[in-house]
Amino acid sequence: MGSAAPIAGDVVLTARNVAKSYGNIDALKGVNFDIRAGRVTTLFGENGAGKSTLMKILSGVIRPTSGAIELRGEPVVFSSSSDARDRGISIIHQELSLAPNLSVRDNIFMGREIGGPAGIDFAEEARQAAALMAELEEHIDPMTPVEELRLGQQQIIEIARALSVDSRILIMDEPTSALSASEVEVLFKVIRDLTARGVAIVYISHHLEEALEITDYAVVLRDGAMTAKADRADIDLDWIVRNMVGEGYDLGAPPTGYPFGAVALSVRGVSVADKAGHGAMAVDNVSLDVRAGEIVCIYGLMGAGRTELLECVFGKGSKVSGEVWLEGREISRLGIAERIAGGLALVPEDRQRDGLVQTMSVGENLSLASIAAFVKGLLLSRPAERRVVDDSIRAVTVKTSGPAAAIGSLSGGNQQKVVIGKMLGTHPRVIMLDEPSRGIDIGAKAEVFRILAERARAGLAVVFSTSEVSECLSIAHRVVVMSRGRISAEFGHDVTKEQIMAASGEAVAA
Amino acid sequence: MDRSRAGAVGSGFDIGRVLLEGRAYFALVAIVAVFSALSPYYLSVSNFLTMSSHVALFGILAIGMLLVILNGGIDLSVGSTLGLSGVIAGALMQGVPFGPLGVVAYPPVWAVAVLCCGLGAAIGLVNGVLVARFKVPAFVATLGVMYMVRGVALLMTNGLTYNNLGGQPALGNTGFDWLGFNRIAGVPIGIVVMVVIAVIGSVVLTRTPFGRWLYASGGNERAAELSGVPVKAVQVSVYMMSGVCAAVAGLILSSQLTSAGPTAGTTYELTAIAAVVIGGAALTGGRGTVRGTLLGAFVIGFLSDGLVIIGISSYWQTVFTGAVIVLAVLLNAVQYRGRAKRPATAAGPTPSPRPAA
Amino acid sequence: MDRSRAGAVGSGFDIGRVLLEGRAYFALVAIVAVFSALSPYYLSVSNFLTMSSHVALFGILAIGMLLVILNGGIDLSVGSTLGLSGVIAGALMQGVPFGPLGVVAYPPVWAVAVLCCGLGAAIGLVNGVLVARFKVPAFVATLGVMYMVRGVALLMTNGLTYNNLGGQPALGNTGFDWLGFNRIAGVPIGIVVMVVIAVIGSVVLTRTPFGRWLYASGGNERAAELSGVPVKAVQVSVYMMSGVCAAVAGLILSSQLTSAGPTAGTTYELTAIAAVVIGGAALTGGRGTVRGTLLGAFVIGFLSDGLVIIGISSYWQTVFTGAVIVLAVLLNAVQYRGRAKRPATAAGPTPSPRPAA
Amino acid sequence: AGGLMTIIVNDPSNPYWLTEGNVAAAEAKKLGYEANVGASKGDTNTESNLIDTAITNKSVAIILDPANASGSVGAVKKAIAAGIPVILVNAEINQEGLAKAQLVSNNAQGAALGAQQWVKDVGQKGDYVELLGAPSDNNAATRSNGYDTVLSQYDNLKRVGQQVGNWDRTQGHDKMQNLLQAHPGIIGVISGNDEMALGAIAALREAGKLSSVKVGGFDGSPDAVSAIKAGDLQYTVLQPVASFAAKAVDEADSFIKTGKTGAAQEKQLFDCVLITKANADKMTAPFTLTK
Ligand SMILES: Nc1ncnc2c1ncn2[C@@H]1O[C@H](COP(=O)(O)OP(=O)(O)OP(=O)(O)O)[C@@H](O)[C@H]1O
Ligand SMILES: Nc1ncnc2c1ncn2[C@@H]1O[C@H](COP(=O)(O)OP(=O)(O)OP(=O)(O)O)[C@@H](O)[C@H]1O
Ligand SMILES: O[C@@H]1[C@H](O)[C@H](O)CO[C@H]1O
Ligand SMILES: [Mg+2]
Ligand SMILES: [Mg+2]
Repeated sequence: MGSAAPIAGDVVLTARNVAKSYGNIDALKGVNFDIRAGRVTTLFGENGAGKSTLMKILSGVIRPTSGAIELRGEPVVFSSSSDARDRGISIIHQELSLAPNLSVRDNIFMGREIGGPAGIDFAEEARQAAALMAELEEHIDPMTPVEELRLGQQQIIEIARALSVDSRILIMDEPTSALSASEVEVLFKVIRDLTARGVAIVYISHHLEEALEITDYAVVLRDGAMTAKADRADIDLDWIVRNMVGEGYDLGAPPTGYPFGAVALSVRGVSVADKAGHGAMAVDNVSLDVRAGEIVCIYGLMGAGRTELLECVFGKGSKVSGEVWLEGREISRLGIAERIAGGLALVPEDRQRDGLVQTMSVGENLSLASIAAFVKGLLLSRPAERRVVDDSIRAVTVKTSGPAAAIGSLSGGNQQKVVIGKMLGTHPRVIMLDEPSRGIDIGAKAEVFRILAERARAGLAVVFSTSEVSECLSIAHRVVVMSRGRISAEFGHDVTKEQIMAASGEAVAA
Repeated sequence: MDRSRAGAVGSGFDIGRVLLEGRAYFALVAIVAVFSALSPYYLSVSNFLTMSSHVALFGILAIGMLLVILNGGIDLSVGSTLGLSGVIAGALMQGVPFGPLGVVAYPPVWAVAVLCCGLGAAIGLVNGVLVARFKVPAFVATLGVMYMVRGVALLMTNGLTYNNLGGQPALGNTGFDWLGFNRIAGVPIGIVVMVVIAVIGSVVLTRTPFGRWLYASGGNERAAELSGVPVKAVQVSVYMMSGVCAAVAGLILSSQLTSAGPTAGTTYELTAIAAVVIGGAALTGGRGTVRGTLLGAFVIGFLSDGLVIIGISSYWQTVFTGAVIVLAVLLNAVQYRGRAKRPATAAGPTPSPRPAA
Repeated sequence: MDRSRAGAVGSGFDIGRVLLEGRAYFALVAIVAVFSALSPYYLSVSNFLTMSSHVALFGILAIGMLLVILNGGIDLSVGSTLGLSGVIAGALMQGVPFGPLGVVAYPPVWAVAVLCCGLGAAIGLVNGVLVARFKVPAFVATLGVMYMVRGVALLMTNGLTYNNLGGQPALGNTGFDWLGFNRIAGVPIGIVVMVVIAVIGSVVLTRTPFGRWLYASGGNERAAELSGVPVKAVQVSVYMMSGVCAAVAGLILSSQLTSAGPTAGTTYELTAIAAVVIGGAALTGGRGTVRGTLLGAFVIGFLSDGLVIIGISSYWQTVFTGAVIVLAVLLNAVQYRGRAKRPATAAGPTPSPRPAA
Repeated sequence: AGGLMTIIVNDPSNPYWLTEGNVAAAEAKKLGYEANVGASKGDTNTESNLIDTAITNKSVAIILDPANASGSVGAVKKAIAAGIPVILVNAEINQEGLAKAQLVSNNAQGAALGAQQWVKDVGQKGDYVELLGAPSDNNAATRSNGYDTVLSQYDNLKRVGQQVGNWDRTQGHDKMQNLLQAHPGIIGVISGNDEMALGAIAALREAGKLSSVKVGGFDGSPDAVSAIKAGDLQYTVLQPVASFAAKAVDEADSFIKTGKTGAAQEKQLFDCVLITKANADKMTAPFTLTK
């Protein structure tokens, strides 16, 4: 780390004509990219545009196929991510990279232990970890095993780890995908502190409005090439979207012009115990009715209990009390398979962990939940399966080379569509989607909402959860706000952002 | 090998894949070529039948093992189950004292076979319940059961071996040696049984919902469960099937030997696992085929018989067995890496590892 | 057991956790109590020392195995390595023919010990490279190496046993039996060596960067790698350490027997794995302690020796060993589940009126 | 040459079986045959596979040390059915009329011999323990019965413990340590073979009891002979395996050439010889005593 701190606005790290290919796929096609001291440079782009690839190159995780990197004007070659870290560059990865079995302290300092007279100086590490938690306004004991933390808290630990390095260049690849608005605010405060001290920040997020709030320079990537860059002062949301996808976007509006049907899903007084204990209820006496054709959005902060509620309704996890009715039939005692057969579907929150079978092809993933539809006698009928799969691919517009393609070959958004397609393939009467837009780009998001609106019009009852207020204001007929396991308010589609946020218990952002 | 599995939906023709598959057969072809050159007796129909009937035993065990491994588990108890199955068959053939009257019942051979398979299923049930219900890691659960079952076999026989499994016409229980000695169209029954089990296994894996469930729950249990797959039932079933396969192998072995000893099958589980892995299955679950597994069993069997035929010392046999296991899997690894790079052609972000669960 | 790992600084006192830990010792206490009641000879210092010196062998293997298991691997080759180590020691003690002059060198005992440990490390290196570099699944890589090493030991000795390991004063190579025969303050050297290895292992695991790297790479390899942990080096090292532990165990065993046979240590790997798992480690990596592992080794050792002392048949010994493996791990599982469930019962539904936001 | 003779021993890592295989192979070569030595490692399935291979290889005769008295019958039948004469060595099978000959040590005689010497060395009064061989091997029971027949005549000799050591040195060692804990006052150990006896000796030495507890072995293995010379082992009972392994090959040769083994009976017992300090020097090769 240079002792002579560069002046704010100076370029400290540059990518010159950097290209990266995987086989015959060009993830990056000769990108020039500058990072400036004391400034936040934001990188926008669709899923698969190459954002993470570029960041991994700049932080030494992978080597570019061609092109050069300059650190304060000097050409450099990073041998590893720890090499880059030693030169003052640290990164928060898009995917969580924590060891669940280790404590917060051990995670923050793994790979760069603070030495003491007898091995590691644990006390000093714990002290620093506690200080970081305080800075991030998160009340987490440094000795807590990471596996006992919520996703959002784990993301905070990632951030803390990057901060602990005290680097001059800090790359944040979607640091807020699991954070609540108030936590994002804390993070932004920290970022402003850092930039004031001359630290250069790269920030990536699919939450465009949120990113605009912090950005100084905006750079847009598209298909591995840079399509635009500009000063914050010269741009707006529309500019970003236009450059990202080449057109305007619209998350849609609630479908209208048809009557809702009977109550399709009825949740009555459901309570679920909190996994982490401490005597709390993750879901506390929640009741909710959804009618056929209706779209209900559940908004809430991290840990509000949305995931627990939806999973419990679907029959996963243990309920403490309450009843679930599906089209007038009590299903509280049924297993997941029986609930699916009865017409209930869930698109889980974490598609990698709960949604996809990575060892199976796109087609096999799509047909997994609806096998019964193509069993002839005792055997699977290939033509029948093929039909089911082709229909699904068309219905949810999955971009793939074919049903035999490996699921890992799809972009995040298309993977999400596969999970949705899989559950729609069971011909549900009620579909619940847990944060269906997490980590997918704006185009894919609009696509997902369009599909849902279309299905609702055909009589499907839709429940989806989200952490983004703007999504509540899209296709939902009704917005339900959850806070600390309870429903704290319900609104029609004419609700405002401020009302929703107030009900969720979060301070309205400035 | 991994993707060829299901004759997957729309799996079109892929010349690269065919070549790679061919490569997996390379080891077997090489073995046959080398030994045919070294011994005039190796390359003959009768020797191939003999060797195949040796393979059959491990092949049957390995198919059961494959199911367990596809599920992400492992079954160390199959060798012991094989032994106990033989012992039980032996005991039943000697007659079962019945009630206080001193009546001895001699169950017919088909009943003996059914009872032994039932026993195998019961042992599998214990494994399955320990793993699925009580969350005991498969390695440990089946290790414990391995010892217990072996101990029971030893206790039952007091360490001795049952000898007269032929039965007596007067008692209506003849025919036990049929499994081991008869041939259908010149093919030993052991091979026929293996082929039947392989065909059934293959159909179950590729053409039934159960097969799809198995691959799915082995690939990602949570996702499978949320897709309505009865993951626990699947898990328990695979251990039961593995147990049945082991019991069948035990019947065949004791019928071939016309005797049943309590230590039969010791360490066979390792050979079965090796066959499955040489056949390209992943120990992490979700990947593997019956065809590959049989291939693995043949590689091991044809190698070890070949070494005996050319008269190599048993010590060298041990060394070669180890080397072939490592080499064959190394070959697979190279294969995977070659393939792992290819999907780039199809694009898409590599799936991120599971977040802290 | 899961969180107790690091003897972690500032982990605070938690009465619940202490009770649960105590429960893991329950099996051992129960074993000691039962056998003390059944035999007047069981509960005595001298018997405890004898049993502990039997345990030492497995304990040393198990500590090495623990390191590998923490990394998410497994090492099936330790039994063979133990055997080869003894054989090499035997060969060296008999003198090494040197050059064409017919000179025979008699390395001193310390050199023999160092060479054997080097050998263990080299075998571990092969395992480690296969696993880390060539991505061969640990189970298969070490299975292959297990056969190869055993084969080499058999070939080296041509099946015979080296007998005179005592050395001769004239040759300056006496003292080999010291390991097996001497006592320090009445404690057999084997136990002392185990304790030393355990203390070193424990310090390495809980107090050094290497230990943290090991837990980290066992918990999430990719995360560790991204954090700058040299995951490949860690992986290779653990196999090497396991190899060295096996070599040390081989030295102790052959010194105790004053002879070294090529089949020594057969199936010891299973006992070592069982000890590690009974000790609460997870086969998926990242969880486990030296203390737990030793506990596991003592449970197995005190049980099997107890069964011998009360004169139970070796068949029952087999049954009990299996049962204890399953039961002990079941106890662990219950423990985990207990922990997972506790909150729910403690919490109870606290219905509260729905407040309007 | 005269064709291939297949020799199947149990497990050559035991010097006894190693010698058996080596001697037989050497004798076969001397008579102009090729020889393959296989090892069943005590597994009847491996043994059966080896027999299959011998059939494939068109062996002219099979010299077999059966893995299991009952379990090897099927394998022998198979070879006979293929027209290959089988000569059994060392252990018997529980059916006569199959093998052309069964050449085994006179285990009962040897056990009696050993037990009598044991009483001389140990005395007629006190507690002792016994180490048993693998129960799948008839020899284990035969020897144990032989010991018992002699030792039970002495009212003041009491067998206080009995453990299976599976013919194995390490197991002999560990079981001996346990037995010592349970029975610290014993004065003697009688073992089913030399390997277990040598394990017991190591355990006794470590416990410092080698001078007060006497050990007797069985087999006449080279290691045992050196132990006798060193005074650690009192005696061993030599099984003339080197001679009957050669004799088995000779009989096979005779059968091939003449259709007769040349021996009067199928079962041929070879008397064992007691080896003590007095005649230990006369062991000239493994399991070979010169007169
Ligand atoms: N993996 C976990 N370990 C411990 N506790 C958990 C875990 N997941 C959820 N919880 C607890 O359950 C409660 C509800 O979490 P849930 O995941 O349902 O909330 P959510 O509204 O879906 O939030 P998000 O998905 O943004 O984290 C949380 O307060 C948390 O304490
Ligand atoms: N290891 C890899 N192997 C093959 N292709 C890869 C690999 N990593 C990335 N790619 C490809 O490179 C392209 C760019 O991916 P990258 O992860 O950089 O996108 P991104 O802009 O970060 O997208 P997202 O918003 O979804 O995170 C994609 O087409 C992706 O499929
Ligand atoms: O007779 C032999 C020897 O005693 C050997 O030591 C073990 O096996 C027996 O069959
Ligand atoms: Mg990305
Ligand atoms: Mg959630």
